[in-house]
This record gives sequence, C-alpha cells and structure tokens, in this order.
Amino acid sequence: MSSEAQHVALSLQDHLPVLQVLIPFLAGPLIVLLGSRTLAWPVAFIASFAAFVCSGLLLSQVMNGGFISYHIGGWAPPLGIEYRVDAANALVLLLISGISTVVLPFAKPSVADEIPQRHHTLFYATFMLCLTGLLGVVITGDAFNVFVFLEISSLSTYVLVAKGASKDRRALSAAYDYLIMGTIGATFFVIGLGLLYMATGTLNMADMADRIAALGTNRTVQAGFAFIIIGMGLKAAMFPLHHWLPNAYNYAPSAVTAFLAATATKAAIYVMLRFMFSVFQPDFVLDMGATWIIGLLAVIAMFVASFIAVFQNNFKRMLAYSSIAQIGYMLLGISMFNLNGLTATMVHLFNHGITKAALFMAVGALVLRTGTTFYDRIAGMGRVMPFTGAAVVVGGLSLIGVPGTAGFISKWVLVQAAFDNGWWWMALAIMASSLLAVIYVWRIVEALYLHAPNPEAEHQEAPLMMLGPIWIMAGACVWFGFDTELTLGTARTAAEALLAGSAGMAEIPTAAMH
Amino acid sequence: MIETLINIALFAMLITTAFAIVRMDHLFGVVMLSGVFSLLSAMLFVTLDAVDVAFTEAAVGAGISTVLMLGTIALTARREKRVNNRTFVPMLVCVVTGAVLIYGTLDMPNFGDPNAPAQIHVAPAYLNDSIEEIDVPNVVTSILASYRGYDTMGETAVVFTAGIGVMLILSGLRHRRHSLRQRLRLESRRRRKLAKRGQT
Amino acid sequence: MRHHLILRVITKLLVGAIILFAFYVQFHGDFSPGGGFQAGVIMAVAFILYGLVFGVAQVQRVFPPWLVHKLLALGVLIYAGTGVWNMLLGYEFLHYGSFAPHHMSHGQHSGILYVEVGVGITVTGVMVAIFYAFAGRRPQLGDDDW
Amino acid sequence: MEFILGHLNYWFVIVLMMTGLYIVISRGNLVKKIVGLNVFQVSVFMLYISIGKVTGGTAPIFPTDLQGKIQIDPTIVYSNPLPHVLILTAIVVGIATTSLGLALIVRIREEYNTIEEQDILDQDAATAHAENLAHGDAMGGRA
Amino acid sequence: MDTNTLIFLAMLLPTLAMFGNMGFHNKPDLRDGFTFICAVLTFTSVVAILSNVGNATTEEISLFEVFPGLDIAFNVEPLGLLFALVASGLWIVTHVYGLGYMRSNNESHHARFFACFSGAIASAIGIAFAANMFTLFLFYEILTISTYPLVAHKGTPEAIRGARIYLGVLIGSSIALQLTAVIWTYTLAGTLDFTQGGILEGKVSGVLVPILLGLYAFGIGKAALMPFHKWLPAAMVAPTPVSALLHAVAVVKAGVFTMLKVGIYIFGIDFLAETGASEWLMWLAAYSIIAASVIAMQQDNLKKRLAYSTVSQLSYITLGMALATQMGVLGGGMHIAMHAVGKITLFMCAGAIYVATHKTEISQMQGLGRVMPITFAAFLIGALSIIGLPPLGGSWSKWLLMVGAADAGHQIMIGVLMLSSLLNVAYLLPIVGRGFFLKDATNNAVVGIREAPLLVWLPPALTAVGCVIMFFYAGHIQAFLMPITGVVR
Repeated sequence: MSSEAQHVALSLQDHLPVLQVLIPFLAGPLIVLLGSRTLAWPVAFIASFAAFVCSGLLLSQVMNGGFISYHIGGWAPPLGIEYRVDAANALVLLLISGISTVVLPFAKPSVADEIPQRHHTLFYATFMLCLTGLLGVVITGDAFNVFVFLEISSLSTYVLVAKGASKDRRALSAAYDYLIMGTIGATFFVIGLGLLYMATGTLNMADMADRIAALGTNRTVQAGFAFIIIGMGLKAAMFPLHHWLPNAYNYAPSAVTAFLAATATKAAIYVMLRFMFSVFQPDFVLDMGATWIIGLLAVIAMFVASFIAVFQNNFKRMLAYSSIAQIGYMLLGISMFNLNGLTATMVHLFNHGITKAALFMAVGALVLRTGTTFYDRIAGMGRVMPFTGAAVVVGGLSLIGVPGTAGFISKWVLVQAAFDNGWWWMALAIMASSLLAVIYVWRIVEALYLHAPNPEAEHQEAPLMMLGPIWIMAGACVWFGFDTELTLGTARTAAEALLAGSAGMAEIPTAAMH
Repeated sequence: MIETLINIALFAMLITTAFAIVRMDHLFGVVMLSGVFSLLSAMLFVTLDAVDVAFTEAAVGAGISTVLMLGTIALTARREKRVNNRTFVPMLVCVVTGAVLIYGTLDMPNFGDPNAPAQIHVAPAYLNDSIEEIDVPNVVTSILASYRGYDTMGETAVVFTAGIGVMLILSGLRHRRHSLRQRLRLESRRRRKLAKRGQT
Repeated sequence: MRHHLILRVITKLLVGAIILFAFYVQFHGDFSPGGGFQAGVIMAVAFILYGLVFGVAQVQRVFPPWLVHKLLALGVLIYAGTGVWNMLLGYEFLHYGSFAPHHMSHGQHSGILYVEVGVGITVTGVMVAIFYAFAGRRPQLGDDDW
Repeated sequence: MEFILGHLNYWFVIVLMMTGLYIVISRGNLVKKIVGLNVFQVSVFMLYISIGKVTGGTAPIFPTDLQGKIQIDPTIVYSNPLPHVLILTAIVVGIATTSLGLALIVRIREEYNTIEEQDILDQDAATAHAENLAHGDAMGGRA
Repeated sequence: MDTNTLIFLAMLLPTLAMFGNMGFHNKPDLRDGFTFICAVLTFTSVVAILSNVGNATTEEISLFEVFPGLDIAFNVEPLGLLFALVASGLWIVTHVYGLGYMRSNNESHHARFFACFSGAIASAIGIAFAANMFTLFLFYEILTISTYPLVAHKGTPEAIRGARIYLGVLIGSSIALQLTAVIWTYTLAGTLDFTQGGILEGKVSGVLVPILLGLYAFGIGKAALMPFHKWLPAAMVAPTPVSALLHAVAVVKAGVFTMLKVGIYIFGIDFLAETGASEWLMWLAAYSIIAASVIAMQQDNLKKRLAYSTVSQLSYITLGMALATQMGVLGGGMHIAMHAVGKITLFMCAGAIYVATHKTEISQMQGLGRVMPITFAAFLIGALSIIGLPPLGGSWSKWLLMVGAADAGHQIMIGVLMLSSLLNVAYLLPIVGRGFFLKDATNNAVVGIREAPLLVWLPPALTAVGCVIMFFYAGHIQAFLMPITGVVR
C-alpha cells in the first residue's frame, strides 16, 4: 500500500483490466433495474461492445509479450485480488467479448422467436452475467476468484439453457444435468484449490507458482493438480466428462448455444492451460504423466465424438458432438507439450470459437424459418436461404480444416507440432479424424442443397439482423485463414510465456499501478 | 484433547447423518436430515473457530435451503423411487476420488499445526496489518469486504444470478396445472390473437 | 394456515424483532460475526415468515414483486457503484482508501459499510424473490400429507 | 500416532465428501441429488475450515474495549481467517446453486410429472425414438 | 501490361465470370455472352504472359504472408504456363460446347452451372501459377469444392452418390495425406517454395523419402493413381461439358500437374533418382496404366470407358515423374497438353452423341457414325491421338516417355507403354468401328437421328484439328518445357 501523498490518479487506460469485466457486470443489474424490455437489448449490446473494445485495447498492449497487472482494491497480491492480462488470456478475452458482441444482434430476432416476450429483460441480464463470469474467469490472476466468476457464468448458463424449455421440455433436464455435472466440476476445482492452499498458503496464481516450485515433490500438490484438471475437464467437456454437453447445446435457445459453444468450454480450457503451465510448472505436468493421459483422451475424443457426429440426424446435435471432438484437438495440442502444440491449442481455441459461432448462428437462422434442426426438415433450405447456406458451407469447411479457412491454420500448427515431436503417426491420426469431419459436414451440405425445400418451412432468407452476425463470423473464418498475425502471432507469444512456466508470470511488473 | 474428542463426536454424528441420508427414501426425512447435517456442521465450524461461517451455514443450510427443499417437495413428490441398479460405478468413482484425496493428505501438515504454510504465509499479514489498515475487529469482515472485496462482489453477483435465474425458470405458465376455466380463457385469448393476426 | 390464531399473533410480534435483528447483524458485522449476507437472509426470513402465515398475497402487498426486482439489482449496483466511485476518485476499483485519502482506515470503514449494505439489499431481494417464485406454484400436497 | 491424529480430521472430511458425491451420482431422485450435492459441498467447506484451524487458536475477531477500540493482546493465537472468507463465499454459491437446482426440479416435475431420473430418461428416450422414426432415415441412409 | 498484373487478371477474369453468372442468373444471353468474353480475355492474358516471359521462370510475387515462411505467392514457370494455356484455351471451346449442350439438353440451373465452372477455371489457373506448395494446395482444394456442385448437378440420387464419392476421395485424400505431407515438408525444409532441384535434398533420408513421396502420390487424389481412382468414374454422372473440361483437363490435369511439381520442385529429379524413392511409384503407375485399361475395355458406358482411359493416361504422367529422368519428366509434361486435347475431343463427342441420340451405352451405338459423320470422325482422330499414332500429338509424349524409360534403364516400362497402346486400340477403336461399320440389328434407332447442333459438334471438330496441329508443334512444346528439367538455365 503506497502512502497517500504519492498516489497518482489512475487514468481510464489503467482501469482497462477491471473495466473489461465491470462493464458487462454493471449491465446485468442495470437491465433488471431499468426493467424495460426495449432498453434491455441496447444496454446489453453497448456493454458487450464496450467490453470488446476493452479487450482489443488490452490485447494490443500485451500481444507482443509482457503483462498488465491490476490490483483490485489497491491491495497488492497476494493479499488482494489481482487481475493479470497477458497474451494468452487477452486472446481469450477478445474471443469471448467479440463473440458476445456479434451474437447479441443475432440474438434479438432469434430470442424474440424462441423465448416468451415477458422473459426478455431477464434473459439479457442473465446473458450479461454469463459474459461477465466468463471474462472474469479468464482475466483474473487469483485462483479463488476463478471459482467465484466461474460460478457466475455457470449459474447463468444453466438458466440460459433451461430457457430452451419453451420449445422443448428436454432443455430442463439438460440444464439440470449440466447443473449437477457443472457443480461437481466446480467443487472438484475448489477441493483442488483447497489442497493447493494448504500446501502454499496463498491464492495468488503467481505466488502459488513460486511456492509450488519451492516445495518439490509434494503429494498434496499432486492431488490438487488432479482435482483441478478434472474439475476444469468437466467444464471443458473433456472426453469422458462430456455427457452434459450434447443435450445442453442441443436444447438451449439458438443464441445461447452460439454463445456458449464458442466461449464457455474455451474459457475452461484456458483455465486448465493457465493452471498447468503457469501455476504448476511444465516440468511438474510432465512428471505427473498428465500429457499422456490428456493426449490419449484427446485422441479418443477426436475419433469417437466425430464418429458419433456422423450418425446424427439433427444439425445442432451434430455440431455439439463435433465440439467435443474439436476440444480433443485443443487438448491434443497441450499433450504435445511443445511450442507449436500450445500455439495450436491457443489458436484453435480462437478459430474454433469463431467457426462454431458462425455455424450455430446459422442453425439459429434455420430454426427461425423451419422451426427445427432435423436434417429432413432443413433439407433444401440452402436454396431458399442462400446466404445462410453459404455460411454453413464456409463454417463447415473451417471445421474440416480446408485451406483458406481459420480451421486450417490451427490444424496446420497442430500437425506441425506432431512432427516436431516426431509423431508422424499422430499427424496422420489428426488428418484421419478430419476425414470424419468431412463426412459429417458434407451430410449437412447435401441436406441443405441437394434436396427439395421442406414445404412446411417459411421460404425466406433470414433477417438481416441475423445474416449480419452470421456473415461477420463466417467472414472471420475466412479472414483468419489468411491473416494470422493476430491469431497465430498472439497464440505464439502466449505459448512461449506458458512454456516458460512461472517465469512467464512471476516477476512483479514494472507497469504496476504505483 | 477435549477439542479432539468433540470433533470426533461431531464427525461421528455427521457421518451417521450422511449415511442415513443415503439410506432414507422418504424425502421429507432426507430434507430434515440435510438440515441436521448443516446444523451439525455449523457446530463443527464453531469448534474450528469459524463463527462467521457457522452463523452463515446455520442460516443458509439449516434455514433457507431446508425451506426451499420443503417447498420443492411440496410441489413435487414425497418419496424417492428406489432403483438400485446403479451402485458399482458410483462406488468406484467415490473410492477412486477418495483414494486420491487420501493420497493428497499424506503430505499435509498436521491438523492445527501453527507452522503450516497456510498459517505462515498470507494469513499473518491480514492478522497483523488489518488493525492498522482497516481497523475492524472482525478480521473476517476486513478480508471479506476489503482485501478480497472483489470476491464478495462476485458472490453478490452469484446470488443475483440465482435470483433472476429462479425468476426466469419459475415464472412460466404452469400449463398442466390450469383449471379448466383458466384453460378455456387462455384458449379463447389465443384464438382471438390468431384471428387478429389473420386480419392484418 | 389462516386458522392458526396463535401463529398469526406470534408472527406479527416476531417479524418486527427479526427485522431489528437483521439490522443489528448488518451494521454490527464489523465487531461480531455476521454482515450483509447474514443480515439479508434474516431480513428475508422475516418476510418469508409473514408470507407463510398470512399468505403470499398479503406479503406481496407490503413488499411488491416489482420492488423486489429493483432491490435485488440495486444491491449489486451499490456494491459495484462503490468501486466505480473509487475509480472516479482516481484510485483502483474498490480501493476504499479513496474515501478518506488522509485517514486510511476511515475510508475503509465507509467502504465496508456501503458494500455490506449492497450485499444485504441484494440478498434480501433475492431470497424474497425466490420465495415468491416458489410460492407462486400451487403445491401438490396438502397440509396433512406430511 | 501423531500423524494419524493430525490427519484424522481430514479423513473424516473425505469420508463425508465421498458420501455426498456418492449420493449425487448414485441416486436417481432429483431432490436427493441436490441434497447430496449439499452434503458434498458442506464437507468441502469443512476441509477448508480445517485448514485454517490453529491449535489453541480462537476466532479471528479482536477484542475491543467499550469505545470499540481494538485491544491488541499478543498472547492470543488466532485461527486463519482467510479460509473462513472463502467459505462464506462458497456457502453463498452453494445456496445459489441449490435454489436454481430446486427451481429446475419444480419445472421438470411440471413437464414430466416425475422427479425420478430414470423416468425422465425413459420419457426422453421415447421422445428421441419417436423423433428418429420421424426424421431418421429421411436422408437416404445413415451416412 | 506487366506479367504480375496479367497473372492476377488470368485468375480474376474467371472469378468475375463466376460472379457475373450469379448476378445475371435470370438473363441467359447476357450471362453466357459475358462468360464467353471473360473466357477469351483469360486466354488472351495467358497468351500475353507467354509472350512476355517465354519459357523463363519469373520471380515469385507474394500476395501476402499467412505466417512466416508461408505465403500466397505466384510465379510463372514453363510447366505451369503450359497448364494454364491448355486450361484457358480449352475453356473457350468448352464454354461454347457447354452452351449448346446445356441448352439443347434442357438442363436446369444454368447460372449455377456456369458459375461453378468459371470458379473451377479460376482455381485451375491459380494452381498453374502457384509459386509454392501451400498456394497450390489452397487452389487445389478450392477446385475440388467448386466442382462438387457440378458433379451433383442433376440432383438425382445417383448424382448425389457420385458427388459424395468424388468429394470424399478428393477432399479425404488431400486432407489426410497430402496436407500431412505438405506440413511435414514444411517442418523438414522450413519452406514450401517450388525450387529448381527440390527443397528436400539433405533434409530427409532413408525410408522416410518413399513414405513422404507416398503421402504426396496418394494424397494428390486428382491424379487418380490407383487405388484412389474411384472418384473419376463416379464423377461421370456430371453433364458432359464438365466431364470434358474438368475431368479430362482441369481437375485431373491439376492432379498430375501437382504430381510433376512435387517431383520436380519439391523432391527434385536428381534427388529422386539418387535415392530411388520413386521406384515403387513407377511400378504402381505401370500397374495403374494396365489395370485401368483393362477395366476400360469392360465398360459399356461410353463416358465410364473414357474415364478409365483417363485414369490410365494420367498414370503415364505419374510414371514420367517416377522415372526421375529428364526425358520422362518432359514426356509427362507434354502429355498433359497432348492428352488434354485428345481426351476433351472424345468427351465432347460422347456428349454430342448423347445430345443427338440420348444414348450412353456403347452397345447401342451401331451405325451412328453414318448419321453423325463429323462427330465420329473427330472421335477417331482423338482416339488415335490417345493411342499415340502419328501424325497426332499423343505420339510425341509417348515417345518421350519411352525414351525416359530407356534412360532410366527400365526397359520393362517401354513394354508397359507399348502394351498400353495396344489396349488403347482395343477399347477405343471398336467404338468407331461400331459406329461406322455395324448395322443396328433393329435399325430403328438410327432413323430420325441427325448430327448434333452446330455448337455441339463444332468444338470437338476444332479440338480434333488441334490434335493434328500439335503433332507438328511438339518440338516447340518440348523446347518450351526444357527448363523444367534444369538443363537449360
């Protein structure tokens, strides 16, 4: 705590890290306080956009390395809670706030269609809270703060998923399952934190990292590691812990699915990365043999989930299974344990986020016109909704990893990582699993284009309010397939910092507040 | 020593309660036992010097959540239907998880050890400096509202989320529960609305 | 439960005492266990008790749902608003020292007071709102089914 | 012996935790799952509070004189207040989760007319089966 | 105009045609006229590039960098220029033919058809001018995707099934194998630029060389090397103009072109010859040549027979690369052009027969030659060129391949090539013979059948003449291609 006389007034620029979370945080209760259906959406959108701007500014400061630390309440860590932004989480922040900013305009017509009008105010408030939670989880440098914000996002997610009940009652049981699984996951995470606290006496991640490194082999820390990874694995839908995901994604309202699929699991993956590399050291992770287990599960996920996706007759559900498979790619990148591998994880986290956002929003547009997501009911809709259909194709190609799309870049780096380790068989396995993606993507393309349009559907292109966001995301899929400076560059910086372990976190920043 | 004995006694009661919850299929009893469990744990918290926590656990665990659960079973069902075909996998999960935890305890500092890392690293700073910095007798309040005030803000947001969440989930129409008259009225309203849409 | 005369009389007496106790817990949290959260719960209990005995409609006349909605949002905003105020004063978010730059602990005192009030309001609002939501559903079981 | 005594608390807590977890994953009644979740979480709280306990310590509240001025007595040992704070937060999170879960149960009961997981799964399976019959093979084969 | 602008123009014009088709989708004449102009201009630009640079290799121009060491870049080199010339030149002819075919056959969705067609040409040109493997791969995939709607054009279950196989094999092999190979190459060499003499020498050795080559060879599914040839017969459900241009010229040639590029500029002929890594590929190509010919003989469906013939002929080019001799590579390169002109003639004739008679099976074609003399004459010339008889273009490339085989010391390959020529005779000439000399048993079918419309018979006639002309200019083509062997610098 500095003496009062020396205190230099902080500028807006200095407050960016906290504003990043605070703006959507305030928007939630503000919407409820205003209690106006007409104002809810604009407030949410403005807040989300402001958060997006914040994350952009933050990223521009850290994308070439270094980090920003913000001491909330003026209490220096480890006494107080610290916000710490570096390349890794700035990229995830940008993804989350960006997706929410794009999904919100899409949500307006979609929510109007799928959710009773009198719920809209609270719906947007909950949406904002979910955004707040995810941003808070990602930005914080305090281990317990992760849990608190994780719960904000989780609770609001359960509610958002349950709102699908006005169309299909199974949304309720899906939300309930998600609640049970999510809470078990969060509790595991808390147990892990407790064990770490017991061994280190601190909650600040950087401080924790130092102390864990000083402890040497410690069984308490090892158990803590296991619990944290499993807890976050549940949230991230890591392979055998993914059972909540297909139903939750399938029955949630379209806008919710688009937002969650692109962000929620990504935030969990990020936390996993952060703990594995910055809190526990890379060496520790290797000693635990975690890379082998994660790698094995990842490969199983890639094949099994893709295989299941092939046999779906429901577009949304198919995408949900594909998400599980794609999470496998991200985890595989971690298990490669080299620079390219981690870069692949980070970059795929981003690229897959935009891809799935585009696809799930396109699903939402189809739902608006046809009312369902079954292949036979959306058949032929590519002809009457050419722009939506084209977006599905672009997103699908990105999912497969066809060159010229974002998905290609991540796959490229991932395969490169496999070769770096000399695992050329793994490279072939990655590519072989992409073949399954070809099949499930192409089934939907065939359905959309090669059949006569469903006569019961409304034969009209989706409204501009939807097409705009869909095409921003589809465009992003193509854009980031060529311009990789932002994604790949930042991901590489992040990966370098992560691989450096606590060295990437430990020293007290020169750009500290005062 | 007496503390230890009290602890052991409390734990014995807690474990008994927990097992009883497993066995019992009368939901009212389960809920009541859950309240008992909370009260017992509140007592345990008192012996462990966590009076704030005990207070809260008693108010929340034994109070609010019991009331809510009673309300829920009043709205739903009183008895659990026993399906006893799933015990092996859950048991396995629990045993494995428990084993990992026990493994984790092997390197733990002894219970109550004043030299445990948790006692010597950050906590002393709170205990020593908060008098000067914040000047509030209850250190828990100092930490809760100031040092880690941000967590508490998050906690408030969690409560807020739960509040609007419950409102969102439960404010829907209870379509199956409508009386015949209500249903007829709703039906005619819907028909009128449709007719109006047809005109425009 | 309209027919339980004794319950109704005692409830009327109790509600006042409970509310008083809630205020005590709210503002005495610095010195003894308790604080905004506990106070909020206790405050809500007062309304819930009233509602249980006299019916939800009655308590909703005293404490209408729209007010509950506003309050539960207001509490969060008071908490976060305190932090924003600190920021406007040129300090970090939630840096209560900014309320009294020359006397650290005074600032802290007022800061803690404000945020605890925020917590209390939100918790009261939420608990009552949840009670309303549950009570708005018709029970499946009668009094004697237990 | 000292090791056992020093860790007995933790082991009890672990037994409680696992009992809670067992209830959550083995029981089919939705309300009971929530009760199990509560037991599980409260046991985790005990773990935390146990971490904070110092032998011979007292609650971390400083004694005050009549004016409310804090009296500093160096002989008193205080337990660690930090876990208490964390658990206060966690309790709140717990009740929030519980209330949401219960709200969902009420709605599930209204929609499915049951709160048994197996019945819900059966009903969902029946719905899914009907859907597959209606939509399944319309695309000319499975792949 | 400078060469760089021309390269972009050559890709831009077909793209423009694509958007033109989408934009004017309900004004058929404007649409088709516009496309025709674009086609002519595209060819003009490619010719202008030719006159600018001759057979030199130009500096690469990078459009932009995707990430370090990996950019989208273009340059001109003889092989690519030849491919671009063939593709854009034949586009004009095929477009005219396509107009006649689509209109007289009352096919639906003309705009979509021609839009995808133009898109395919744009990507073929992109492949031709790609300066590195990444750029080539990018356009390779775009080509696959843009031709998919063409194969599925009819929308019948059969077409959908064919398109599924088409896409499955092409995307599948390229993603699973070729991309792996590309990334592996990048990891090994740190670059993907096409460099004279290859980039892998000294970077990889031992058994990994044939494995890497295998990943490429099978990954380039468009080269239809067995067992990845199934897509080509499957794609025959497409309307004939597609089969003609894309599945005789653009798509399959893009495949073998990539194969040659990989052999020459990624591995380097010398490196391949040194390590003997391509020997297995040579045998596989030989097997493909013979096996596909034998299968072709058993096909009654004319287009299927031509498709298997294509499979066989493509393996000539792969064989040329696998021989790893200068003459082999030259022969392979030249065969791209020679086979293209010959096979497109055959396909267009098949289409003309279909337009006029709606017959697809060879067994039904008795006596048709007499009522459709021009079509069948053109077919004969094309067939002879494929067989490799002078004075037709195909003879020269086959000759060079034989010389290459001799150089490499693989006399057996000469035998394979000769055997293949015999098989060619066996499956191509009976069609002509049947048309001219056999009488239909019932004789009813011929009644009332006339030559197909002008727009349908003229293009094959032109390309047939092209086959003859190419014979006399083969020397020029050989000289033109010489630099790719690294001899003349």
